[in-house]
Amino acid sequence: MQVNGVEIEDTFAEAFDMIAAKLLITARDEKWALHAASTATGFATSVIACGVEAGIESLVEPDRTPDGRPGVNILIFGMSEKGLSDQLMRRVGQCIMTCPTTACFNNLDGEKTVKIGGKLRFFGDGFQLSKRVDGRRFWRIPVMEGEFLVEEEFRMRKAIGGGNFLILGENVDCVLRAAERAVEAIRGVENVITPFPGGVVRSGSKVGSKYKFLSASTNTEYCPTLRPLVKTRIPEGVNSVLEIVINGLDEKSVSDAMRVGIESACSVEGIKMISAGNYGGKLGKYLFHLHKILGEKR
Amino acid sequence: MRLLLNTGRTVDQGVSMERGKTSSEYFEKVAVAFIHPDDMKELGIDEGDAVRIETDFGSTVLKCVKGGTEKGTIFVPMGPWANVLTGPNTEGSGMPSLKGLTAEISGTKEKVTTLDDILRMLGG
Amino acid sequence: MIILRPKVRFKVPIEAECISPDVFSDKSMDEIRKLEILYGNKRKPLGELFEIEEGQGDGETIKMEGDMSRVKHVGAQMSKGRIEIEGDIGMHLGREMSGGEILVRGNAGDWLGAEMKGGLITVHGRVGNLAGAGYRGSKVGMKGGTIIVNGDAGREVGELMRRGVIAVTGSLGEFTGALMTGGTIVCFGKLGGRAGAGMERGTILSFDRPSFLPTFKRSCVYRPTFVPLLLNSLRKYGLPIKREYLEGSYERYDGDIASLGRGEILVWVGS
Amino acid sequence: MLIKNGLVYDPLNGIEGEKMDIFVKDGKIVESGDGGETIDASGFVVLPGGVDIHSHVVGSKVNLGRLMRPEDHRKDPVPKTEITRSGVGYTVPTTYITGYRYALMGYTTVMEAAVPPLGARHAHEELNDIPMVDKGAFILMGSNHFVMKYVAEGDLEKLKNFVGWLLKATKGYAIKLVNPGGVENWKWGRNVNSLDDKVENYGVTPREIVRSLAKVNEELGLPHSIHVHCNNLGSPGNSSTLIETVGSIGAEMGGPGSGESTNETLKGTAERIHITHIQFNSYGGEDWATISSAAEEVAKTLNKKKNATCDLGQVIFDDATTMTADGPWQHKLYKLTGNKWYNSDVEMEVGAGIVPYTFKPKSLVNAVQWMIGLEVALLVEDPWRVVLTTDHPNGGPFYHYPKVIAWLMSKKAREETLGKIHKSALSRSTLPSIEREYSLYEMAIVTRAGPAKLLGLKNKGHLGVGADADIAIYEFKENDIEGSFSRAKYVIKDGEVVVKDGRIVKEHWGRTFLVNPKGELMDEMKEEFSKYYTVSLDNYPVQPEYLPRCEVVPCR
Amino acid sequence: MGEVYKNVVCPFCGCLCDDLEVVVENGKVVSTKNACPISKTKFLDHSKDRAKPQVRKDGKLIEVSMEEAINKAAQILKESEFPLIYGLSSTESDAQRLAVELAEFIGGSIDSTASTCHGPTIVAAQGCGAVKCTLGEVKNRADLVIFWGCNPAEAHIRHSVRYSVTPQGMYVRGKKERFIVHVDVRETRTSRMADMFVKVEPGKDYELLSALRAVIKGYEVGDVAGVPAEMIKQLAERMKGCRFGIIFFGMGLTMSSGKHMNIDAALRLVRDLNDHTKFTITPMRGHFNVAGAGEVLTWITGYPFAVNFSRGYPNYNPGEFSAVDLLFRGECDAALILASDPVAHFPIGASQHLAKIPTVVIDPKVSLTSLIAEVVIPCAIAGIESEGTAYRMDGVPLRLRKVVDSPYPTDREILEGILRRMKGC
Repeated sequence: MQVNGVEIEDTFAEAFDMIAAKLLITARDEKWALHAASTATGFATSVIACGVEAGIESLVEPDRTPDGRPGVNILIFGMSEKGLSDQLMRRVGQCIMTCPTTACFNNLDGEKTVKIGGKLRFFGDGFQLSKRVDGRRFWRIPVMEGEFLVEEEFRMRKAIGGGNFLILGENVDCVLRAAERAVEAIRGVENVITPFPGGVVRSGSKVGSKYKFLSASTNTEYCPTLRPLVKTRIPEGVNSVLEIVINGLDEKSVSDAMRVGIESACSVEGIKMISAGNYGGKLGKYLFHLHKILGEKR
Repeated sequence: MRLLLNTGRTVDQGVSMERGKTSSEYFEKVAVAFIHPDDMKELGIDEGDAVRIETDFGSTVLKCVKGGTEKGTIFVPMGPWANVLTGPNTEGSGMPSLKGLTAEISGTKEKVTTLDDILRMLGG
Repeated sequence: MIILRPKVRFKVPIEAECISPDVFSDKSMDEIRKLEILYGNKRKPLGELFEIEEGQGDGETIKMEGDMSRVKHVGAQMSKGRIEIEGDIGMHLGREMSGGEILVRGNAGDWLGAEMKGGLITVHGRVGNLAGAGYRGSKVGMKGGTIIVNGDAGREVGELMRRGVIAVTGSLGEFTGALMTGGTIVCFGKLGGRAGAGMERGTILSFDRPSFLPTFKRSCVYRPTFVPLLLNSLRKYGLPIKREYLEGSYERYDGDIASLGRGEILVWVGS
Repeated sequence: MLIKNGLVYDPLNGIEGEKMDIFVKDGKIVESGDGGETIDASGFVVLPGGVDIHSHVVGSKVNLGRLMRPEDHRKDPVPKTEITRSGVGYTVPTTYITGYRYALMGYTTVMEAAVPPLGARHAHEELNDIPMVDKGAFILMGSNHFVMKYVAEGDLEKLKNFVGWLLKATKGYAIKLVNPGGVENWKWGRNVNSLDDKVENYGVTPREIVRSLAKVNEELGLPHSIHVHCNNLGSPGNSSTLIETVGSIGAEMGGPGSGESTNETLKGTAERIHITHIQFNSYGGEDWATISSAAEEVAKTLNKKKNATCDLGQVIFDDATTMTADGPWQHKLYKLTGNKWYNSDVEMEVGAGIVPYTFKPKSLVNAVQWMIGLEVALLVEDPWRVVLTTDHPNGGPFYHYPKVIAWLMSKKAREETLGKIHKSALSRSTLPSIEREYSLYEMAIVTRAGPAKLLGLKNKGHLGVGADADIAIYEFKENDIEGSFSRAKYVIKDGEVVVKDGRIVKEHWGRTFLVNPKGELMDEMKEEFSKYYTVSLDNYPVQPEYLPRCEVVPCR
Repeated sequence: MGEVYKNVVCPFCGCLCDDLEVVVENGKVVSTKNACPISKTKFLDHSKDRAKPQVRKDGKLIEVSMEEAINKAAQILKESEFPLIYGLSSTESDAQRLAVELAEFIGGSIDSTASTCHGPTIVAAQGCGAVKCTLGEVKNRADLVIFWGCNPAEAHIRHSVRYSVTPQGMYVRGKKERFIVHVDVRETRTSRMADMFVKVEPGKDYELLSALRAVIKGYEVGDVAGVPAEMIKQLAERMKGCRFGIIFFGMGLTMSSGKHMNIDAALRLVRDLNDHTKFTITPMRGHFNVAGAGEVLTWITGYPFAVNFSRGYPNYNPGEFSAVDLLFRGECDAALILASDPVAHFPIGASQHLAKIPTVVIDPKVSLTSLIAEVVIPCAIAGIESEGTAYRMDGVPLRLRKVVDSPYPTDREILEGILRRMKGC
């Protein structure tokens, strides 16, 4: 299969179960909402070392936020309910409550709940106020700037982590450009994020290592410098590979994101091939077959 | 002239009530308005003169008694004359508006309202 | 839909908590006519005092038309359905209701929605005293739900309120939100004196500058995020919410410091 | 009247579940009868009418409790019927409803446990509006000016004179002490914290007040013992105060004994003491977090001290209205709960406080309290010295007695409730491990025979010849003990059927029990009286008009 | 020399002074001792201006037999669909009990004069409770006595002598050991007894009470209700610093702007003060047995006033079942007025309805209400011509005495008569 002349490998991206929360951060202007959002989603590329994976999902126009102010949606993904809850507390408390003028709302329907405002309220030292609006409970915590409004409970629901594709191309310039285009396109898809820096990861990994103490190590099959030394998956003429990792709330969002991402990537000259990271079907139960994803639309 | 009206008990009202509410003593002691001397001056009235008092709820003519109240306020002993001026709406409390009413006061040549006048107002 | 119209001018009070979707919903017209209500101190069948007919519409709506200013307890403790009232209605409308909707086009008596737990009451007209309040002796008044008044309301509205929202477009009498321990009262018209007297917690939001009790202390002028959140949620009721209200600043008064003092009166000061 | 074929339980006459006939004539139980109404009681259990030794049903404090709780009344309106008057029930029922509800569960005698002398007239007015049952009033004396004055002077003769006179003047039945001395201190906003704390201005101690009144009680030969609400009620760790109080009265008797030996003790002139609502005074631990049951220790003391008796003050998981003469405790309870609070101090005599309260199974403290009441009842070996009460309406309303009966008679019923309470409570009491289940016979003792005997009411609590024909007939179902005793099949009061199939069929007016001990007011008392009271001595004693139906119970 | 009755209880105000000496000659009171001017007049003029049994015929009140008047009363109540029984405060408790029974029997509303005097006090106490005591506690212990919105010098004339200002108590010996404060909108005879007069702007008591609460909690306030901040602070310090304090309050609080909320603030103020010292509060009840009406109603119905029996059980709601409201809204269709005179004390907007509907008046004297009544039934004067129980303002019950015979039956007998007739037909 080819898209725009770029070979699409007949493989699948292998994704796994995660649990996610969606937070809407509002502030007096977009700038401060973004400050809070980027801090709250900072250092959250991979659960392995960061606890959660997070990213900015979208900007929200004032007329579509509960308090009528500019907002930013962020998605945060964890491996367990407890792990996610713990990280949400830390991130809302340290990154959003601390940020001038922000408020923080749950923006997800989900089967699990976690008390966030309900616990952060104690920061108010007894002066916190509880409010119910349309059946939702909020806390107003007095802070030096005014007050921090945060929802009592946030919802969590099952989600998918690890959707991905690999962009293989002639050189780093075109691969990076393709990756940027892909990320840009994915931003238009709801309910997904690309948690890595700029949405792109260069250090793809494989399961296992020669070192006993490491559970993952660099994806040797796709490292161009190692081509002669290992069983490589890099075809001739390809000198650089980048990966886009996509976490989403459901399969459709992830596959939509992969599709628009791949299509955008393929529009860049010098791209030779699109592949995906799979672990032989052992890691996750979600298999996103590239051909199927791209074929769906046609 | 606008003044604040209070009603309440007095010894004389209590004693004369026990004499009989149709007695002339009751009329003498209860059909009265206590007015501060300064306000009397401003109204141009003397003790014993008739004054007309009007509130949102009714209007009656009483005999002026000097003093016994603060400037800017008048005091009428509880009784049928005060009742013409007080408000029956309890606003959900059971207690009508018997104190702190706004009243318009003026000197008058009219006769002091009699008990019969009030009974007529009652439709009795 | 069931439609009720008074057959006569009522001379004495009627107590009619049976007029409620919960009671009507599983009954035949005949059974509804036989429901007992109190006319003064006499028990009478509903059908003797009201003309009752079936109209178009869903089975859980009751419509009342006429002068029912002496009919009390309509919709008391209702949990579902809808009551529409064209005309004046008496005391205790929707008292202790937990769900459903009541709409009045006319005036409503005292204790409207007293101790209500949920649901919505909308009145296009005047509302009496103690709307959303607690009955005498109760520790808590309104515990949830929404009361919207497009008109004036009387005294002690929201007294002892713990949760829920009361919004009034007209003027409010004295002691609005007295002794409240939570919840929100929004006044778009003139807020009467002594608002928030004895309040422990809760919010009174006013777009008119009221007179304050000496036991309310000005704290600051700021933009409480909660206010636009609340006002946005109230937009669906057609309240006169201006853009400046959403973006504006509010002066905050903490009180009642004679009591616990964790309540607030927020007064809009413009954008 | 003949009640035939019933299964009779009459502990005072040693009858345990015998099928026998009972004859009634002129309001009394007689040897044999001729004709009249016959009630077929086959398959039913026949018991003497219940006797409540401690309940708050009338008087200024109870009425304040009613006054302040319209929100409570609204939950339980009681309409009038052809026979009965209307009113309200729930935690502080109105007088009529009080009478009806006692009768419906087969109770026919009720003692109002706390009457301030100055309010005695009021109490009697209300007693006259309680239908169905016989009644009496305990008179509050533990912080009375004259009592403390003569205790301070060590003049027991004057004390005896005063107490005797006061009981007559108030038309009372027994001597009641509530937080002795502490209530006087509360009049200055303080309390006493131990038996040996001094009462301000008087210099006496609670210990001295209790001992003196116990002595005087026996010398006057009053039918009931002193009736004591101990100091430090309601506080964690207060069991030591209770044990000390019991220990301060009479001599140790040693060794556990049977019902008979108790009879012996109670007949003698040894000083007696009745500890009321013992549950509220049997707390271990140091504070609310560490509160635990001290019931084992308390029961051990009671098992040893034959001159001490008690009633439970069992807690029910429901709303309650706490009301007691223990003003300082009620202030504390108000501060703990933030609920509304009435306080009423009575010149020269006593005070009172009222605070609404809800006992919740998930509250650790409440759960422990609930366990303690039952624990005491099950650990005190001699049922003749334990009486079932809830200290109505403090631990809960009296009409929940059938619930308490079920807990006492059935481990299973206890376990059901144990399953619902705060888990941490389970390890703080021995209740979960207690196997004992009351028999019907024992149940009859703690609800009828025992209290009648402790009160010295010779014609109550049994079905022997000459007893008042107060009879309760139940359909007893082992699997529904609570239901069985909630609604009697029949209740006969003074020989008339007043309840049938759980409904009042006749309004009956009982009488008020009085005592007539020796004791006259001396001149110096009169002088002091006129100096410090605000009513004339002439107007102080309760006039005979307030006792249209009464019976004098002789002193011993 | 006639017959001398000692320690008679005075049936005028809530003080229930019980030290009166009454001398009776030829069935008439000829002199009294210890009585205040009002009490004295009540005793001496007891036979003057007496009502007669009357029934209105063709618009005029015609004298009839007692029998006919009582029959007519029973008939009116029987035909009514929403009757009101009102008054109760100037009679003894047995009559009050019967009035409640009658109200229950006819399914009517029953209300006492409390609703227009200390009803707000009751409503407030139902919200937060109250710290009260009997008057002897004040006499024996109170070193700070505050009269707020009341004028005992005119309305409770011997209060200050017997209970609150000058008496020698156990721990406080006379006026010199008591600090007396008067808070009111105007200086009155009561202010003259006071060591400190606090003049409050009319209708601003709530503000002042709240400010005191705040100051006692440690907050600062400025001038409030026309009272300088310094004075508020002084008063608060006195309150916290006394050994035993009491506030007596009257209709200056219950009737003025704020009504029950004024009392709410006062009760809570006193409650707060008990964190610092002993402090109590007691309403100055007006009629001699208005407190008793509350007691009786409460033990029978659970509620102290404004009770309705339409449903066959008692329902309570001041503002709904209180007399002024029922009349102002024109809801009741018949009324029985007992031991009170609403036309003399209700706003005319309420009394007008009484004139419209058949009204039965039971009163020993010609009252203003009797002039507009349908039926007038004269009765013995409770406390002079008949005995029974009355409850003092602090809840202490006393037995009223009968010192002379009455030409008329007692309230009790009349109500029994009406009940008998109603149950009979």
